[in-house]
Amino acid sequence: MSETAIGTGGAEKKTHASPSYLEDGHSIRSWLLTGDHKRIAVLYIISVTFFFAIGSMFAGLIRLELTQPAGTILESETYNRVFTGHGIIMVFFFLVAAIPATLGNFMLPIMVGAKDLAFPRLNLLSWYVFVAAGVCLFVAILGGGVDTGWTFYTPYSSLYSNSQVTWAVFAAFLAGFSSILTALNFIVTVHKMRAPGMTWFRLPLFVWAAYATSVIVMLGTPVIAITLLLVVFERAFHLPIFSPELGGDPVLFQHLFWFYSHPAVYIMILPAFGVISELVANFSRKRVFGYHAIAFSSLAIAGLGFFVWGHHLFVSSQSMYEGVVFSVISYLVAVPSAIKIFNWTATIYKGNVRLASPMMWALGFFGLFTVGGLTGLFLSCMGTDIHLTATYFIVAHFHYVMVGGAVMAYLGGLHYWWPKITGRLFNDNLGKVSALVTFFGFNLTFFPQFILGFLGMPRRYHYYYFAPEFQVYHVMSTMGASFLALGMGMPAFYFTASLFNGKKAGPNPWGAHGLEWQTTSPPPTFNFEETPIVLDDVYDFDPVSEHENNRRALEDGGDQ
Amino acid sequence: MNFTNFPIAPPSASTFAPQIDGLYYFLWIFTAIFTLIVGFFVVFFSIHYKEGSPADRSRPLYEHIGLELTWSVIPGILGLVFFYLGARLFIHMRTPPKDAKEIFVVGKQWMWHIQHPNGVRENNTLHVPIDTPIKLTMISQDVIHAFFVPAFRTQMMVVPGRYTDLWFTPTKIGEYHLFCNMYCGTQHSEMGGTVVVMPQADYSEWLKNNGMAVANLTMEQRGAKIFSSIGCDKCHTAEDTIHGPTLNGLYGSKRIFTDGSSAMANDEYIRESILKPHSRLTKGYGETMPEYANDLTEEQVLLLNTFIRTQGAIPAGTAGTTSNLTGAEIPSSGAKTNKNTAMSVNADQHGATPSTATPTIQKGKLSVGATAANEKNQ
Amino acid sequence: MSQTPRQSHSHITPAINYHLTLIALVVLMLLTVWIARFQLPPVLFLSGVAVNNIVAMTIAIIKATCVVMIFMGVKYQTPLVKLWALIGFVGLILMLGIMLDYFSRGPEVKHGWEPYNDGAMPRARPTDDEMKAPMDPRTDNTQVRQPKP
Amino acid sequence: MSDATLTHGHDSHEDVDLHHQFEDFEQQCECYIVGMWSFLVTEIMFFGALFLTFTLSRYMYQLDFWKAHEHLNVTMGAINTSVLLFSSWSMVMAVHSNQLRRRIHSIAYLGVTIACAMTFLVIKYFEYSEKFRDKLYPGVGFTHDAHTLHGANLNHAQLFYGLYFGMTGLHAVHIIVGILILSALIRLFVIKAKCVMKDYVPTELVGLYWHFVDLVWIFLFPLFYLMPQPH
Ligand code: HEA
Ligand code: HEA
Ligand code: CUA
Ligand SMILES: [Cu+2]
Repeated sequence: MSETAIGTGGAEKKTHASPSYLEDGHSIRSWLLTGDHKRIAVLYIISVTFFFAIGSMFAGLIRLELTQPAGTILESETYNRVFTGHGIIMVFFFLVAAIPATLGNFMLPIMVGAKDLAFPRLNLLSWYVFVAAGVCLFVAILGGGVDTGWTFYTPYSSLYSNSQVTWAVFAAFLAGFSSILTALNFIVTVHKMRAPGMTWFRLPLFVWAAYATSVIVMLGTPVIAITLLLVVFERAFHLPIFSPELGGDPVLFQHLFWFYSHPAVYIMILPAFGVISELVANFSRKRVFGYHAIAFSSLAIAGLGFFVWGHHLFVSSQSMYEGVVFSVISYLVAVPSAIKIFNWTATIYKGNVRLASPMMWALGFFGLFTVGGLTGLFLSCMGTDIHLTATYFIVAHFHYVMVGGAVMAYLGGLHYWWPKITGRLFNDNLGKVSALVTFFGFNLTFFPQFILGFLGMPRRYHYYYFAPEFQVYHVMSTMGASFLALGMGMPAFYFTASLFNGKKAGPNPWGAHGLEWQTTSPPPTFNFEETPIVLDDVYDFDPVSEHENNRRALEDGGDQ
Repeated sequence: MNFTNFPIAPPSASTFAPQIDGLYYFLWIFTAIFTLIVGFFVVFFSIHYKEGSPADRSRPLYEHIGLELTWSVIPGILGLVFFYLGARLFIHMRTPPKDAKEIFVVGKQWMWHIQHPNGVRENNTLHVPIDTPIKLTMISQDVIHAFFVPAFRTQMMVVPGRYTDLWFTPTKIGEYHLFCNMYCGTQHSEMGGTVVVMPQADYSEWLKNNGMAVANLTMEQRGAKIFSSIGCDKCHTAEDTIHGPTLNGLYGSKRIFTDGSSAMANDEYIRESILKPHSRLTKGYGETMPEYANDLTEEQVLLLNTFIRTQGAIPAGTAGTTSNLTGAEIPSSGAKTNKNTAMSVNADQHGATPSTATPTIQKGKLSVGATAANEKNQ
Repeated sequence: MSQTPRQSHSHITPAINYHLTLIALVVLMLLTVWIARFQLPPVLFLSGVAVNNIVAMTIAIIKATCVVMIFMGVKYQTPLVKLWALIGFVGLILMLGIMLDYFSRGPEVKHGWEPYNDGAMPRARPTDDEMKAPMDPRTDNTQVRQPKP
Repeated sequence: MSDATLTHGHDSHEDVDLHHQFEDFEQQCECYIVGMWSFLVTEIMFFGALFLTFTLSRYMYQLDFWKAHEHLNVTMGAINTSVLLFSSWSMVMAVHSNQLRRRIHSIAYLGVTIACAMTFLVIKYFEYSEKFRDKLYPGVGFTHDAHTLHGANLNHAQLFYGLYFGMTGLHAVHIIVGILILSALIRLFVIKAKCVMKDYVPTELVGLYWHFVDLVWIFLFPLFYLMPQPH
């Protein structure tokens, strides 16, 4: 179709001069020692999926256990290890890496028109550090697990817990380190490796989002790294930093932890925003409404995100005045998110919407993230937070934003770019079904948890036999989780199937815009046959004439 | 199990409750509005402007400062409104009135110690008078806990090395959940109990009697109370656990000790095991149990002994299935037990007349678990 | 190949600048050691200790600026590098914002940090013996919570 | 001084190592510089959290920290500061010589830098061993001797020394890493590797790192060694 119009140095029409990145060497060595960002991305996809599967198994155990007020199969001690494992894996090993290190790694250099990231060896190192982190994690889990909760609050983690805190902390430390390396690479690449003509405002919004994320990672992650090291020191040498018994201050840990971890939630959601921008524009076949606003709102979120960590500490005995300040800034940081949501909605207006499977995931994202974000407002509202904090309301809030927001977007992005990554088409109808089942299952799982939370069900509770009135919602939630497992498990099957008998995807199966669709699927090792020269604006669709064409085609079809 | 009852709010039993509920529902209204707006437009546009649909696409919109300002300013202002309402309420909730009655709370893994100014102490239960501002001054002995009473809509972390406080004014008589709401280790979920709101007169009488309502209890029942109040039941449950052996069927049975010797469990042995548990350790256990030699009066030991004896009276077979030591109590009112699905624990039967509590009621409470378990077995 | 001619950072600072910077740094170092030997008087609302600290930190910041600007060459670098150099320190200052909590908490935080064995605790905390002591048998300590089934 | 001509690679691009991902040499240099600065940003935040902890603790326990700090040796600290400042200067001179393509000078200046780093470590060793002799390392073995502690509260003194060892130790680790990198760089000069003969960016990167290490010490020194006496 006509949308291959973005001017490039002319890579598109030529026949395969160089082999695709998948063909370029088949030995294990050629994968494990590769410097190619695309191969590293594939390695990341495999590892991240693996961690997601394990984290989900833990989630399954949690849900199973909570169907009965007095538990079903686990001891309290085990339960605590299970939810901690779930939290740590899902946050540090799945979601922080999920979008940037997989889709970002693959797409970002192509989107800016570069041959590779600026530091390919650093990129590979980042994957190895990630694997090393995984190994530490497994030592921790096989050695009996950790029971501190993913927040590692002191003094419990530093002096009281008899579990593998040290290993788990090292795991988180290394995982953070690996994300720093990726971030560093992204920043340099975005600044310095853009193709000729690729100005800042021609960058796809995904790149903006990945860039903003990288800034957060660079400023935040070192802080958590050193904080976790201090916990280890306190455990090992009884260095009195966070535990009052020795003269330290436990709230200081919480400050340092959330100084990273609040920005970290934006590390998880910003790339998702980026993916959604791509999906909405390309499947509405229309330029994004208010490109600049969306681009800058990413930066605004990254910046403001560093000023709100204290909203996790409203009842932790931090100073009341500080609480007030954090509360008001939390509301300010909601504004850029609001801009994004509404701008995307306006993008669909007068587009030519294609309801293919990636778009279905994106639509799911809208509903779920909006609810998740708005319930975040209950929590940054100090009056209601005093009742809701640390209840299932919070569990529901963050699953809505993390699973309903980030994971949905990740899956949407994976569907969107799957043909590019593998060169194969998957079954689009199954993709739509999977998105619908997930959406339904998700709401059934987590909406009841809002009510549970307001009823007062505390999080991290193994038993609630003293409050049997909670059970009905727990049962609903577990039922929902089975649908959720179905919905999220399905892609594993049709994606795998597509590898074997999927139809070959052309360079641009979705008719989308962007440099990544200008090259072959899968792309050659250096991404383009020749460095592209970008002459056109980003998302350069023409909805009006496209609509004309569609209408005419329809009429012609009707005439016959 | 009750799957027909879908409670959506906890009982509202403090002056904060209506305010928080108001704010909460207010926020839900806006959540619903915005979700519906976004949901509606997204779905409507996707269908209306589906590729090939006849809808009009002329003059598409790419940039509109006015619109963008609208939807940043409106959420911004709304946010500030939410902030103001929340912060005002929060400051109110965090500023105890001068005349509040002070009660002291110490949290430790996994128990709440509560002390009233006149010295009356209780564990895992807090008795408070109605319509009186109460201020809890709290500290933790080990890790961070949080004192959370959903019915009062308030909570505060209990931090080691530093006092925190929490205040509320109860407005409704009854018994309410007390939860530890900050993860604190293995038995975090079981670190809780009950807050009992009583009429003021009853409360002062309760205080005067040293928190006593025990006049009519039998010795076993009083023993049972001590048994649970000092936490014996945490480790000595219906079956052997890693923490301690069961005491069901103990009395009169033969005990084997770590050094291989053995003895008959008689009164003397039980007394010794309470006061100096480490002198003869049951096979398979370490020195986990604290020594009570300096802590219990002889009277208390005697009461405990009479209670533990009754456990021995249960044939070992049923002991396992009745699943709790208090199974010794006569199951009194199965009907009442089922009411526990209501929001507050036994709110209907107990709180109204705590100081004159009759033995039946006490029995009813003590036997709750047993009756439930019995019903399950039948 | 490159369509926009990129600015080459080919600036070479004369070596004398480096020598002077070194001298300045050493002098500042001696200055700060020397000043630290005096107890400075209070100024305005600042206590003498605070003045000492401020002076020491100001000197340190001047030294740091010298190193960053001249030794690290930020002065002659592209705006981008300047920005990055700045962001690091901005982030640092941001994190120091954590301290505001402690400043605004009032004096109680001080004894909040006292360890137990200091004996500085007011009376409301029961002694360890009291903590261990069980309830008075006459006390009605009903565990109203249902036992675990 | 001639400010003009010679720098990296303008004479002939083909001479230098251009990695495949870059379009041209200019781009490669800039990428490395920006990358290094980004790395330094993470380092700043890394040390920053420790500085924060220290500042906060010092604010809380002014008197005890002051008493504990009495045991530190200001003279040694000051000498060490000068040594590091001097090493920073020789480092920058090494970069300068490299820019001017004076290989031998570069090697000599780098050698001086390493020598300074070693000196720093030796002095640190003496300081540390003195502390260890007095049992001032945190942990169960921490001294109870009121005299050694200058009467400071035991826990707070322990916190002070914990942070002292933690922060100066982390700094020393950076110095050791620096020595390794500097040695590797010298080797490149000795074998006349293309990347340092034609180009000064590698040297400049090492320089940035080294100045950063110096920068940390510039703050550590007054914070730990030069506390005013609270009154
Ligand atoms: C992807 C992750 C993610 C994201 C994006 C968010 C987004 C937000 N979160 Fe959430 N949060 C978590 C993950 C996330 N959170 C996690 C994991 C926890 C728990 C950690 C733990 O303790 O274990 C948590 C906990 C948490 C708390 C702490 C509660 C407590 O412990 O007591 C708070 C309190 O303020 C909060 C607030 C917010 C706010 C205001 C936003 C905002 O950014 C949301 C902004 C979005 C919108 C507002 C929706 C779109 C806007 C509109 C449709 C327009 C209408 C808007 C207005 C009227 C303002 N979150
Ligand atoms: C990205 C983050 C993430 C994700 C995706 C999830 C996913 C889920 N979580 Fe998780 N959760 C957290 C982050 C996340 N969670 C965090 C941070 C905590 C806090 C921990 C703490 O308190 O410390 C938490 C805590 C938490 C709790 C509270 C525990 C407690 O406080 O006691 C519960 C309870 O219901 C829960 C449930 C679930 C469920 C049902 C899912 C479901 O969405 C999972 C559904 C998915 C599946 C079931 C997967 C099915 C797919 C496959 C199996 C196929 C994959 C396999 C191949 C490709 C081969 N989670
Ligand atoms: Cu105590 Cu949770
Ligand atoms: Cu947050």
